[in-house]
Amino acid sequence: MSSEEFINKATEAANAARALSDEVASLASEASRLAVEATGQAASGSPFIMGLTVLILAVFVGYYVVWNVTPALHSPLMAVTNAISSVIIVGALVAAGPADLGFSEIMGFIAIVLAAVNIFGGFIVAQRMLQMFKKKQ
Amino acid sequence: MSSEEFINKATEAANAARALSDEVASLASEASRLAVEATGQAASGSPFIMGLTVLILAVFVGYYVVWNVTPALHSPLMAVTNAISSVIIVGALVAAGPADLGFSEIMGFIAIVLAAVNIFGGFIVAQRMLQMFKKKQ
Amino acid sequence: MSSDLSALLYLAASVCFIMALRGLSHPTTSRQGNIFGMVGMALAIGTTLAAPGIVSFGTILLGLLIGGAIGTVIALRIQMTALPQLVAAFHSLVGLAAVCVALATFYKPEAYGIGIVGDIQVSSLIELAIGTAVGAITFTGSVVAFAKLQGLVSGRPLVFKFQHTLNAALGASVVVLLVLLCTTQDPIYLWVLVAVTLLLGFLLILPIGGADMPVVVSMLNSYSGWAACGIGFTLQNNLLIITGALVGSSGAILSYIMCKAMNRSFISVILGGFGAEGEAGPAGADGDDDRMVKSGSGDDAAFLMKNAGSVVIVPGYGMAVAQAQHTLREMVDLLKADGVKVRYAIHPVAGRMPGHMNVLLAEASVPYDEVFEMDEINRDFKSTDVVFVIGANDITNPAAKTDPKSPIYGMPILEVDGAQTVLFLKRGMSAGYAGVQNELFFRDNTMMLFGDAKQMCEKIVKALEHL
Amino acid sequence: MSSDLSALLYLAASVCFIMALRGLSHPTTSRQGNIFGMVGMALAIGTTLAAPGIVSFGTILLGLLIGGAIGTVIALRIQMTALPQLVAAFHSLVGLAAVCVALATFYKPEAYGIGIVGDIQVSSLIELAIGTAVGAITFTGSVVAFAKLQGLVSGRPLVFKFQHTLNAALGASVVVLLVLLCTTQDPIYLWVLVAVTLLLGFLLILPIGGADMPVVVSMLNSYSGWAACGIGFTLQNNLLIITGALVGSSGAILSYIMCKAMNRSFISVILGGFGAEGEAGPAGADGDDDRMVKSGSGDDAAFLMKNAGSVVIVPGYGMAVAQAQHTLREMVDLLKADGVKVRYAIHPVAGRMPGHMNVLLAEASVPYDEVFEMDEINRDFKSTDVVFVIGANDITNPAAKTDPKSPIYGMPILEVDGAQTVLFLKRGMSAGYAGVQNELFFRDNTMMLFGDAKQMCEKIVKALEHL
Ligand SMILES: NC(=O)c1ccc[n+]([C@@H]2O[C@H](COP(=O)([O-])OP(=O)(O)OC[C@H]3O[C@@H](n4cnc5c(N)ncnc54)[C@H](OP(=O)(O)O)[C@@H]3O)[C@@H](O)[C@H]2O)c1
Ligand SMILES: NC(=O)c1ccc[n+]([C@@H]2O[C@H](COP(=O)([O-])OP(=O)(O)OC[C@H]3O[C@@H](n4cnc5c(N)ncnc54)[C@H](OP(=O)(O)O)[C@@H]3O)[C@@H](O)[C@H]2O)c1
Repeated sequence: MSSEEFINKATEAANAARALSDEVASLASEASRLAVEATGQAASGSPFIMGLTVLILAVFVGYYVVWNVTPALHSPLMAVTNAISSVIIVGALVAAGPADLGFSEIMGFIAIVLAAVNIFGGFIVAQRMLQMFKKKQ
Repeated sequence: MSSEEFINKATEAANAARALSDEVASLASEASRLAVEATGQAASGSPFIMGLTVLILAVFVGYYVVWNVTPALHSPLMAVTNAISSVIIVGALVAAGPADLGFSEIMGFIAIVLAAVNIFGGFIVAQRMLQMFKKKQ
Repeated sequence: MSSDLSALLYLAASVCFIMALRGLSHPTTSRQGNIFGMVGMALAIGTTLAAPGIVSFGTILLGLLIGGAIGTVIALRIQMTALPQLVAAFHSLVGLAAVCVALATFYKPEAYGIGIVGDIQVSSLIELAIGTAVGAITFTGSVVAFAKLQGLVSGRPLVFKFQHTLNAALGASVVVLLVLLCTTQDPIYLWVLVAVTLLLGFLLILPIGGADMPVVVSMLNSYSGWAACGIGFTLQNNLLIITGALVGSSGAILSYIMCKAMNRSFISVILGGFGAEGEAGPAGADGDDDRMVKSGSGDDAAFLMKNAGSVVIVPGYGMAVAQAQHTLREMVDLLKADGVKVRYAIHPVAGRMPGHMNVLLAEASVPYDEVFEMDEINRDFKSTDVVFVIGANDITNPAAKTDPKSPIYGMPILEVDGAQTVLFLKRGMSAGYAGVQNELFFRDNTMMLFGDAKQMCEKIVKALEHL
Repeated sequence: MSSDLSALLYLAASVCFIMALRGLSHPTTSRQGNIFGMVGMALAIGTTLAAPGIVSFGTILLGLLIGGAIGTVIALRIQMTALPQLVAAFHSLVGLAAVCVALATFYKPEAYGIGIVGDIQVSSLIELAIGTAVGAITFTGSVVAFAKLQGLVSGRPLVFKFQHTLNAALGASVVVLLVLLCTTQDPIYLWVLVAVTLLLGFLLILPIGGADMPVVVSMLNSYSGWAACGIGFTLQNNLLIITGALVGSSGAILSYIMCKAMNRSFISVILGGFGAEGEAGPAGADGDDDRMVKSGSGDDAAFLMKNAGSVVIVPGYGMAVAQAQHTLREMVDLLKADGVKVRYAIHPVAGRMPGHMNVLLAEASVPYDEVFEMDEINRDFKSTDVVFVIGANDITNPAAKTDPKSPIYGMPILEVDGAQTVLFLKRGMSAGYAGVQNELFFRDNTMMLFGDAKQMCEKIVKALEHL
C-alpha cells in the first residue's frame, strides 16, 4: 500500500466517522424535538392551551367569587383587588434580581417600590375597613 | 512511514472521530433533556402540577356552579351529572379503537354501550324534566 | 388532528359542561344548559374519534347506536315518579363502564401511553386500581339502591351482626390487593380486586334504609366523579379532570344538602341502620297510639278549602307513590277559580330525591312561581287558613323542633302547625320514613283524610264541582 | 428550588387569592379572607425570590422596605372619607409598575426566557407592548381620576371639540407603533408608545365627570388584570394568569354593577361628558326653581323623629363630604334609646364608590345588620314614618321612575316618597351629581333641613337631648 493510498484510506475513515457523528447529532436533535413534542402533548396541548385552560377556569372562578361578594364590602373588594393586582411584583423581582445594576435592574427596583406601596397600602386599608365591620355588641 | 504506522494513524483518526461523535451524541441528548426540562418549567411545573392546577380551579367552579343550582332543579341536576360523568367514554373509545378485536377492544365496546345508555338516557330524561318547567301561561 | 387542536376542543367541551350546570340555576335557562351539555358530549366524543389509533369506527358506531337506542327508549318511557330508581340504575352503568375501561387499560396500557403490559407506571397503576374499585362499588351499590327504590327488595335496612367488621376486613383486603397489584403487576390481583369491591358495594349499601338511598346515590356519583379526575391525571386529559371535579362537587354538595335537611351526619347515613322499624307501613290505621284523631271526608276537605282565603299544599312521598299530582292540580285549579290563593311548599327532602316534588308538580303543569322553597314560605304558615298535606309526614313533624329525643330532632321542618287548619291526606296512621309518630295528627286543628292520595283528591274535586 | 415546587407554591398563592375574595362574601369571614390575601402575596414573593438568577436581595429588600413603609403610613393615616381617591392613587401605581416591568423585560428579555435583546419572540413582544400600553393608560388615567376625586381639578367633565377624533387618532397610532415595534424591535418605538399611551390616558379620562370616576377606576382595574394575564402567558406563570383573571373579573363586574345601578351604558360612561352642568354646586338655595319648599330646623326634625315609630336613614355623598357619620350614629343612638326603630338604606351607587356608605357607617360603629341594601328595604318605605335623607339626592329622585326624559330615567331608586314624612338634609337646593332637579323637595310631606350634614346632625342631637 502506498503512503498516498494510506492517507486516502485514513481520510475516508475520518470522513465516514464524521458523517456518522453528523447523523448521530441529527438523530439526537430529532429525539430532542420529539421529546419536547411529547411533553407538550402530555400536558394536554401546548403551553398556550394549558394557559388558556387555566385562564378560562379562573375567569369562571372570578365571576362567581366576585358576584358572591356582599355589596356592603365592595369598597374593601376594590382595595384587596388593588393589592393582589400588584402580583406583577413577581416580574419586578426577576428584573431587579441580577447582581449588576443596569437599566433593567433600576426599572425593576422602581417597580418593586411601587408594587410594595400598593401591596402594603391595599391590604392594610382593607384590613382597617374590615375591622370596622366587626360584629358590634 | 511504515504501513503499520499508517494503519495506526488511521485507526487513531477513526477513534478520534468516533469519540467526537459520541460526545456530540451525548451533548445532543443533554440538549434534549434540557429542552424537555425547559418545556416542563415553561408549562408552570410538571404535567402533574398542571393537572393539579386545573383540578383545583375546576373544584372551585364546580362548587359555585352547583350551589347556584336552584333547589327546584336538583332532580335534573342529578340526571345531567349522570350523563356528563359518562365522559369516561373517552377512555372506552380509545380502548375500542384499534382494528384488531382482543380483550381490551371488547371491554371498550361494552363500556361504550353502557356509557351511551347513560349519555342518551341522562340528557333525554333531563330534557323531559326541564320541558315541564317551561313557563306556564 | 394536532394535539393542540384536540386539547382546544376538549377545553371547549369542558366549558360546555360548566355551562350545562350553570344553566340549571334557573328554569328558563335550564333547557339551553342541557343543550350545552349535549354539545359538550358530542365534542368530547368527536374529538376522541379523530385521535390517531382509533380506526374501528364500525364497532364504535354500533356500540353508540345500541347504547343510545336503549338509553333513549328508557328515557322516553320512564314515569316521572320512577325517577329516583332510574337515576340509580343509570348510575350503576357508569360504574360498570368505569370497570370495563380500567380493565381495558390494564390489558392494553400502550394505547394510553402509560407503559406496556406487565410494566405499567406505578402511579398510573394506582389510579387505575382505585378507579376500578370505585367503579365496582358504584356498580353494585347502585344496583342495590335501584332494587330498594324500585321495591324489588325491602327498603328496610338489612342489618346483621359483624357487618362493620366484615366491611372493614374487605376494605383492608382491597388495600392489600392494591399493594400486591402494584408490586407484581399480576392481572389475577386486579380480578380479585374487582370481585372484592363488587361484594363490598353490596354489603356497604344493603344496611342502608330505602329513603337514604338518594344520599347514597349522590355519594357514589361524587366518588365516580373523583375517580374520573384520577383517570384524567393518568391520561393527562383536562376534560376528564374538569368534568370529574364538576360531577364530584355536585354529588358531594347534594349529599350535604340532603344530610343537612335531615339533620343527620353523613357518617350516620353511611353506617346505615336508620329507619329500621319505620318505613311507611301498609295502609290502614295501624298506629299504636290510642288517642283519638279527627277524621274527615273529601266533602269536608272541599268545604274547608273552598271557604279559605289562602291554602298551602305540602306534597310528600305519598303523592309520588299515588301519582296524585295531576288530580291535585285539578283540585287547585278549581280552588283558584273560586278565588282561593293557593301555593305549594316544598321541603328540601320531601319525596325520595332532591327536587322530586318540583319535578312532579312541573309534570302536572304547576307553574314554578307558585312553588316555594321551605325558607321562602315557612313564615307564611301563620297567616294561612288551610294547609293541605298530601302524602307527607316527617317533613311536617313538630317533634323535630320540640322533642330532643326524637331521631329527627333538629331537622328543619315546614311549620304547618302554625296554620289555622291542617288537612292530612294519607292512607292510615302509620309513620313516615323516620318511623316517628307525628304529634300533629292529634291536634285540635288537624283533620285526617284517610285514603289513597289520588283517590281522595278525586273525591275532593268531585265535591268542589258540586259545591 | 425545583420548578415543580415553585409551581406548587404559586398554585397555593393563587388559591390564597381566591380565598381572599371569597372571604368578602360576608363581614364575619372577610378579615380571615384578607389574611389569606397577605399570605398569598408573601408566598408569591418568597417563591420568586428563591428562583435561580435572583441574587441582589439587598436591593430588593430595600425596595420592599421603602414601598412597604410608604404604603403602611398612607394606609394608616388615610381618612375613610378619602377612600375613592386613595384607591385611584394606589391604582395609578400599579399602572406605573407595569410599565417599568415591561421596559425591564424589553431590555433584558433573557431573564424571562423570551429571547434576547433585539430578537424577542413576536408573541411575547406583542403581549409586552399591550401590557405597556394598558399600564401607561392606567397610570395617567388613574392620576386624573385621583385629581378629580380629590378635588385638585374640577370634577366637571372637560369636553372640547374633536376630542373623540384626537383619541381615535392616538389609538390608531398605538396600533401602528405596535406593528413597527414588532417588525423592527427598535426600542425607540417602545418609548414613543409609552409617551403616546400616557397622553391617551389623560385624554380619555379628562372628559369623564367626577362621579363617574369609580366606574373608570374599576374599568382600569379590570384592564390591568387582563394585562397581568397576558404577562402570565408570556412568562407561562399560572399565578399571574389566575390573579389577573380574578382582578379582571372583579373590575368588570363592579363597573357593570355601577352602570346598572345608574341605568347607563358602559359606553356612555367611557365617552364622557355626562353631568357637565350638574356637579353639586356651592351651598345655598341656588336652585332655579321658584316653587316653595317647606324647610325646617333641627328641632323640628328631632321632634318628628322622636315621635315616629320607624325611621329609615338614607345616606349619600353629602354625608361623606361632611364626615357626618359619627354624629349621625349619635343621633340614631338617642332615637333608639327612645324606642324608635331605626334602619339604614343603602343605594348601590350612593356616594362615590361601591360600598362607600357601608364603610363609613361601619367606621361609625353602625352594626351591619341595621344596614340594608336597596332590594331588601325598598318595599318597607311605605310603612315607614320618617325617612331621613342625609346628603343624598339622585338616588331618591322619583324622576328616575316617572320622567322618561330625565337623564336618570330607568335608574333604580330608593322609593322614599312612599314614606309618611321625608326629611332632606342638604346645604341648599342644588342638584345632585346627575344635575337634575328633585321633585321630592316640593312635595307636601317633605321637609328640607338646610345646612351642612354634620352641623345639622349636631343640632338634632342637641335637640333630642333636651326634648
Ligand atoms: N327527598 C330526599 O332527597 C330524601 C333523601 C333522603 C331521605 N329522605 C327522607 O324521606 C322522608 C321524606 O318525607 P316525606 O314527608 O316526603 O315522606 P314520609 O315522611 O316518608 O311520609 C310519607 C307518607 O306518605 C303516606 N303515603 C304513602 N303512600 C301513600 C298513598 N298512596 N296515598 C297517600 N299517602 C301515602 C305514608 O303514610 P300512610 O302509610 O299512612 O299512607 C307516609 O306517612 C324524610 O324522612 C326524609 O328524611 C328524603
Ligand atoms: N357610588 C358609586 O359607586 C358611584 C359611581 C358612579 C357614579 N355615582 C353617582 O353618584 C351619585 C350618588 O348619589 P348620591 O345621592 O349619593 O349623591 P348626589 O346625588 O351627588 O347628591 C349629593 C347631595 O349631597 C349634598 N351635599 C354635598 N355636600 C354636603 C354637605 N357637606 N352637607 C350636606 N349635604 C351635602 C348636595 O346637595 P347640596 O349641594 O345642596 O348640599 C348633593 O345634592 C349618583 O348620581 C350616582 O350615579 C356613584
